[in-house]
Amino acid sequence: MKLLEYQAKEFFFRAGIPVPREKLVLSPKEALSAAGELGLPCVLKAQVGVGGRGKAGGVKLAKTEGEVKAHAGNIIGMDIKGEKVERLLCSEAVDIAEEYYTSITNDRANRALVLMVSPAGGVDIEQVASETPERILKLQIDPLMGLQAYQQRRAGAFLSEAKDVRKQIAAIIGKLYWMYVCNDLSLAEINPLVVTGEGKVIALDAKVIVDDNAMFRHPDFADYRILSEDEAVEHEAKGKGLSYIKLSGKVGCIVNGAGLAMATMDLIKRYGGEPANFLDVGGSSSPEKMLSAIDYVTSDKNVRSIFVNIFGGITRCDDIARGLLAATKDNPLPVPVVVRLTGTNEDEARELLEGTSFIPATDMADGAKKAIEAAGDG
Amino acid sequence: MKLLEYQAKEFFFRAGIPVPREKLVLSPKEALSAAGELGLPCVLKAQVGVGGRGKAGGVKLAKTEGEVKAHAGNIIGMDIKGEKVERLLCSEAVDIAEEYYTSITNDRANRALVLMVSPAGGVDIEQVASETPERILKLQIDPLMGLQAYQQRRAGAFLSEAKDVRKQIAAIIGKLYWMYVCNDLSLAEINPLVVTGEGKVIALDAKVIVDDNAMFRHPDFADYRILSEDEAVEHEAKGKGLSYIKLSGKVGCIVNGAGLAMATMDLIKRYGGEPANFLDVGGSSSPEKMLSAIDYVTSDKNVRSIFVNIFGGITRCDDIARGLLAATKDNPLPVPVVVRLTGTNEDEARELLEGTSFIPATDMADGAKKAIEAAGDG
Amino acid sequence: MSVFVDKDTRVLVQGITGRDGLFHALSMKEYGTEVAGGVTPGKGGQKVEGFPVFDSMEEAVRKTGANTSVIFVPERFASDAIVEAADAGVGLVVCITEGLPVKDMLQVVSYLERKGTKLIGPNCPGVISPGKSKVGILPGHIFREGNVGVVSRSGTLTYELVSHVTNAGLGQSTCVGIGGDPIIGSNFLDVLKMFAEDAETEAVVLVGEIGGSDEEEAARFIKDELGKPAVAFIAGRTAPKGKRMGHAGAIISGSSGTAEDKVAALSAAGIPVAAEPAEIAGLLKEKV
Amino acid sequence: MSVFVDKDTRVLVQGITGRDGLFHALSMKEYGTEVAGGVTPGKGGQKVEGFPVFDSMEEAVRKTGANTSVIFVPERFASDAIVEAADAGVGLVVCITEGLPVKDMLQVVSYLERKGTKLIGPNCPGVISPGKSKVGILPGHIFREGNVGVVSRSGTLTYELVSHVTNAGLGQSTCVGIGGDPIIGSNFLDVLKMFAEDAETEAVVLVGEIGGSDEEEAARFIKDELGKPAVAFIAGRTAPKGKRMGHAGAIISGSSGTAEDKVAALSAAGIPVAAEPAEIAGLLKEKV
Repeated sequence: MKLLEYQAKEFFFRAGIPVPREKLVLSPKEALSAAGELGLPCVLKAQVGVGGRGKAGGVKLAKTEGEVKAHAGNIIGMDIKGEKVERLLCSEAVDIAEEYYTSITNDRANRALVLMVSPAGGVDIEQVASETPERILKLQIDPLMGLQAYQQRRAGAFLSEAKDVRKQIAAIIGKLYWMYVCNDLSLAEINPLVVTGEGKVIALDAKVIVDDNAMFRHPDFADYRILSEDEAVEHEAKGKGLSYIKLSGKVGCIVNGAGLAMATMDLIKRYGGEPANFLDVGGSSSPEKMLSAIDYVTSDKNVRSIFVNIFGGITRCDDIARGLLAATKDNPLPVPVVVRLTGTNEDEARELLEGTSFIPATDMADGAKKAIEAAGDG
Repeated sequence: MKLLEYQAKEFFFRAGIPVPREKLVLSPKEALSAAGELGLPCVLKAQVGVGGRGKAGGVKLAKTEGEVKAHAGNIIGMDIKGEKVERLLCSEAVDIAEEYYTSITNDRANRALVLMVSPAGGVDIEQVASETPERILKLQIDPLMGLQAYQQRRAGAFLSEAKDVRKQIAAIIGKLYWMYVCNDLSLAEINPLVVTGEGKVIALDAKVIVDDNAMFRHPDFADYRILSEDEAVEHEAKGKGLSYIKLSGKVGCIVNGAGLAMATMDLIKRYGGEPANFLDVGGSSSPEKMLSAIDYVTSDKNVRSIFVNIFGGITRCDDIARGLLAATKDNPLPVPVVVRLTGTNEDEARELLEGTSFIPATDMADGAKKAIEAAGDG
Repeated sequence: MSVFVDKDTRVLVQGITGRDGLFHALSMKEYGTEVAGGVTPGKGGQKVEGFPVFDSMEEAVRKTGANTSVIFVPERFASDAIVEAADAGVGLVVCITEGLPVKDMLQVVSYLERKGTKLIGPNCPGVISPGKSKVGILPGHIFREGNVGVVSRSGTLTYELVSHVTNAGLGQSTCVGIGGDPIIGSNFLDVLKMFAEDAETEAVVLVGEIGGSDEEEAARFIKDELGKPAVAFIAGRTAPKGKRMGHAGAIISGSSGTAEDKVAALSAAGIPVAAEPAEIAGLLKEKV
Repeated sequence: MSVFVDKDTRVLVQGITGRDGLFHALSMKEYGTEVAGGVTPGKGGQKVEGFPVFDSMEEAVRKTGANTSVIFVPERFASDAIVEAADAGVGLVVCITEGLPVKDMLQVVSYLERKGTKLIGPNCPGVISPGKSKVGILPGHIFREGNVGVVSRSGTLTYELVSHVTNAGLGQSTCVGIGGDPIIGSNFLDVLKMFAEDAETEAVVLVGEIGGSDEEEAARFIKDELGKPAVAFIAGRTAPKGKRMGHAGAIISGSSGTAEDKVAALSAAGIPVAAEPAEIAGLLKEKV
């Protein structure tokens, strides 16, 4: 679960990491009153989950009350990469002397947490990594020992020559680590971490992602969940045991297994169609699950056909067939459905579907082609 | 630092481990009022640091108000192994169905924490260990993984057949572990851990020792320190960098190094004397330290002579000599002092002490003999 | 010889009294795997479908001599189950359960490495050496004895690919589904190293997907150290950026972890990449 | 050959700008130990008494090629210093500092074992191979090259015993003070195993004290596996029960850990125990 900046800053604040004085506002009027409290100039920042809000015009410096009102009015309601801005963070303007990058995340390849710092802050760290990798220091954190004080010092020394700044950075990194561990995060990023004109180190931006697998240990975090329209659908589907991601094509997919679901999308594209979604019904699929899967796919009005691609392992093909039949018992499907069922109990499943309006497919490629044809796609 | 029972129970209570309803009292009058609150019968328990209070008559069941007053009067002021009883814990009487032993401590040999449980509770666990070792289950706790849930379950299953009791025990052990870790303990013991007639598992007694080396992380724990007279002196000496333990002989010892200090005591005994104390002045001994060492030793009125035995490594012999001279400059020593100095700067030290009243010794054995003779001991 | 499992594999099923645990205990037994019993805390002493149930792994291993465990317990209890299995002395743990917290898994993986216990998964279909043993939930009937090693981040996609391989008349030495959780016990490199040393494995099929750089590392290893021919399939060419495609690791972050990158890395290492699952058998036949 | 240290030992002093650190850096150098420099965070770039000072162990090891570190930093920072040394790649860490929290040391010891880094101490005088190298605070002049291995829980008591050994004309191969803290990196068994394999060590002096059962385990090892003669001394025959005699481990708990038990165990294993320090040389001479 990815937090919005202002939520991430709450985590930072509780962890004792210095952040600018800030206030969340929902309207230009609230922005004006917040600016009055914080003083001018101030910075107005769109609170969205997607990256690149700065380039999209979602971050503005306001020097006068008029500018506060104008910028707030512009940003609220703005569409940033498909996400509508509803919240604005009004933040005291900070006199920036230096900008650094700092993050802790989970390094899958090495199966360890990794602390990453760079004096090239405020920019895309991937770009730094590919263009000037020597400007990034990566330190692995041992799961037994945790982040060591000497590692915090080394990170501080990598970023700054000034002793006092080094000390502040080391302390902030220590707090960031504990925040990470105690809250079961999978990313804690400060970009930029700035040194002000007065030599104070503060976190100007904050990015926090919580490990979804550990949410059961933090039931209160559910309150932080703010979802865009698409995300809300994906989240709701997840609650029903479905991995669903809406895309823009015409051929809906219902598949068991994430890898096979991707491969199915790829195959549709390969034969000239466009997949309408990613949908993994998971293992042990029940008829109820199939019903919800069909509901999600058909609720997308672009969908012109559906390709059901099941390789029965745990999933029994007859269960799938029964789910399909149950889904069509009362009201016929609005689009043609091509079905490919193979594996456990596939013969039984074939019999069940015989003589129905479901279009049988012999294999994946056959199914993909038939679904594309049925959709009039490609 | 070893806590008294009522302090240890405070730790238990905060950790969520069930304990009887109890009240600390300082007088028979307070005991009466506590008994009124808790109800009769109740148990009165002497709060002392030494073991074996039960056999010494420091734990009594009171069935009537008269018994409460009488027992409290007897126990308060009682001398248990040299410790005067000042505090009494008044505890609700518990209907005991089963008694177990449970502890977590630090296993030096394996360099790991160890969880130890036995169905033979309420008795001396060392006796159980030597007579019926099969009645003890020891589980090592890995420093990376901590106590695992399966280990808690195994401990519960070792102690009881009853599912509900097993579950309660597993939960208590989990809490005991977190209490241990979070408070930097070196022992957390429940003996006995009892099952009541109603099937509830509670900690009837509690023993907690805090790791002295970690006290700096728990400054508030200093308030828990309650010292007997002897312990107060030892603790004060420790604050001055001295390890001092008062014993009952006539020959005082001032030695650098714990091992050498013990060997010096052993040697005095071997040659027919009795050491008056253990005293390790530690490394890097300054003249000031020597002064306090002499103060401690001579404050013991049994002391008839002092043997200063120094092997100079870090400790410079001339520092020791200067300390001795400073200590005798204003007022002469009340007892003869035999000095053996060898190692770093020993020649310089010998010159410094030449012509003074200090009795030189050529080696340890010589020094021990001379000190015994000077004390008129043996 | 084979990888991870063989005729001597004796399996305990952790969570055997659950629906999935029991179903797959029977399915493994039917395949010919020696299933020694199972563990469900608090249910020791029972028998389910003829399998003895124990309270703890320690007891189960002591009484059955099992050397392998497969885990079907709910995700909150799964990391404890893995550690219990390792402490009980089994050499291989296969964790079918998905969705284990990252913090727990980082500890578990480090601990098992120290103990010398191998882990496959979490969130994996398991491992099979056709004709010898199957530990996990893979559908046994699609496999066939042979000399192709298969290693995959996926479940059903693996079955799809294996069925093409089998239908083409090529059998498998061992097939390993390494799992889709954020932190897994055995990754591509670990399994490829075992294939490199396995005399029965003559060629390798690598089934990858978007996210991370495991396929890139695998490509380097195959080129430099595997010493055997390999072919690959990569899923997710049409996956959008920034969206997690089912598996925790299957996400294109920024511009890294794309299918194009992986296909390019594999191709550059001389490893043919199938454009669709059906092509895998043909590519493989050219190599063996 | 020798144990822990030899002519190739290159030492970094952690805490070199402190009083004790600098004093012993000079003393080690004077003895002939190759002292490559030291580390004090925040003081990198300076020189003290000719020794270069670095900000971090990583930098110090990279620039000096040192393979050993000796620690003089205050107890609150000592466990971090040990880990920093291990991470920087030194093979041996000697921790002079005393009083490290048990919780920290349990982690550190487990970590160093995994890294393959040896640790002597904490709360120890260090190690010396006379004529080759000294790492720690032992007074070099009392030692002499030879073939007696000494392992001890004590500091000055070791010097006392060694001086008798040296005065009797017997030199030492290596002398190790293992330290008196509750948790130490190398215990009797660890060192005895090294002595067993060290060609230069022909006999062993074991210096024990009350508390724990390390001496009993050592007795068993000496009898069954050392393959070399050994003599011993045990301090604390007059120690009262339940009192910690300076060292954290030097305490008779209940009825266990007494000097009598230890002397009995050693004697039963055929290891002569000196009744007083001066006797050690005589006992040793009978054995070699």
